[in-house]
Amino acid sequence: MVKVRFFAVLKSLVGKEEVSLDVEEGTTLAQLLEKLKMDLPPLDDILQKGGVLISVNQEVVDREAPIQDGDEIAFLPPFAGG
Amino acid sequence: MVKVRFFAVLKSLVGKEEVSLDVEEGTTLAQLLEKLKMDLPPLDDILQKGGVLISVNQEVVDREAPIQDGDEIAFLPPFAGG
Amino acid sequence: MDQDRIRVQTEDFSTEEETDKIKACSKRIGGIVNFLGTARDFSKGQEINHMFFDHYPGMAEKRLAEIREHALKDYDIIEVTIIHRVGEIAIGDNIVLIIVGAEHRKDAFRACSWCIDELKRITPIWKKETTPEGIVWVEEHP
Amino acid sequence: MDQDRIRVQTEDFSTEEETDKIKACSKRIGGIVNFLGTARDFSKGQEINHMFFDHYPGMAEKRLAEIREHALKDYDIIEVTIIHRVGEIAIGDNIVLIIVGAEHRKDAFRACSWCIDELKRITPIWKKETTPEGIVWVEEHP
Repeated sequence: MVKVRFFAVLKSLVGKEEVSLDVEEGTTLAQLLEKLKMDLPPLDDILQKGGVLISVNQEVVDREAPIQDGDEIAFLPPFAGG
Repeated sequence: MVKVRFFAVLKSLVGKEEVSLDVEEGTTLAQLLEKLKMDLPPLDDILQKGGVLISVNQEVVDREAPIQDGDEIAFLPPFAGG
Repeated sequence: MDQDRIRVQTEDFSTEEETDKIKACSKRIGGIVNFLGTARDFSKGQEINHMFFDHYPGMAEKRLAEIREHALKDYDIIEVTIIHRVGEIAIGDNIVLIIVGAEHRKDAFRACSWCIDELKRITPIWKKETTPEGIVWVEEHP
Repeated sequence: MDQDRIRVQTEDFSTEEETDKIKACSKRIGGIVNFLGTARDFSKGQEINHMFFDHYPGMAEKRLAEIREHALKDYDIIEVTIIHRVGEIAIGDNIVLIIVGAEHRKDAFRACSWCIDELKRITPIWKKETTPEGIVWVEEHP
């Protein structure tokens, strides 16, 4: 099981704050995203629009990153602190 | 009569905080300095060493500046505020 | 020490109290530069009534701690405090405070300016503005 | 207004109080940069016990007022406060405070940094340091 979190504007666009799903061993972030898009259709648009970073265990990673059981994945829209 | 003031280190070098003296009409700062050096010998060294600015009525001026009755002249060593 | 220097909190902070803590670190400190970000009533031609900051708890603090460590390593400075408020913020209220203490002022200015730029670049904090026309999540900033 | 924004005084000042006054000027203010200069215990390899600031009353205030006006004219900022203490100053004490409020932070940083450089350049204020070896009037500074 991995936990997937959505922040700020993505929370309302996706309509969820958090989902959990099972991953097979050897899954990459790219493969997880394909799976997520089927469950959460708005994600397709969001990812195509760009500007959204994805973190695994609070570190921003690229799409080749391996995903392991217990990981926390988060979708981060453009930052606007300060 | 003009008033001449010395600040910071110059107060102790000259040995005075303030002197008053008469000036003739048409005197320049350069001429006043010659007169002052006779009364206050340490001034010669101080002016030769450089780094000292002179103000007339609180504005820094050059040696050609005209001096008038009632003016306040001040000797300003290098600033060290802040 | 670190936990106190890096904070993400809903409560307001005291710039004076935080400055005093920085001063207390070292008598070598001769220049302290503060950046205080406050909530403006106007942004991109749009009036703002109030704002709300969301953040990724844990990750935001981690990024702020990294910014502090990089600043201490890359600039000739003595101490850094970074505090960011989250939750509802009224117009005029404090949002963010960065304090840099150094022996000399030029290093303090450079480090403080770098910290706030970096904070905006890498910290998972988001701003929602409420305007007379509705609510908008801010997507970029100058 | 001006008299309150430009001060040369023996008493200490409150950075928070002065920052609040700047904030109260305008709700357009989004970035406030403070420079606080404090008395270091060490200067040019020399330990310092305490210091004393002399100034030319009237002329010093005039120069600070000019610095404020130039900054307001040359930078895209909203308000500036400049306060310098004179007389005896203990190690760790506040010496000088410059606060710049602006819509955007970059202008505030630039203006604040320019103000303190200019203050050091043109303001008739002098510093006497008491060290274990004696008393010295400071002639230059970094």
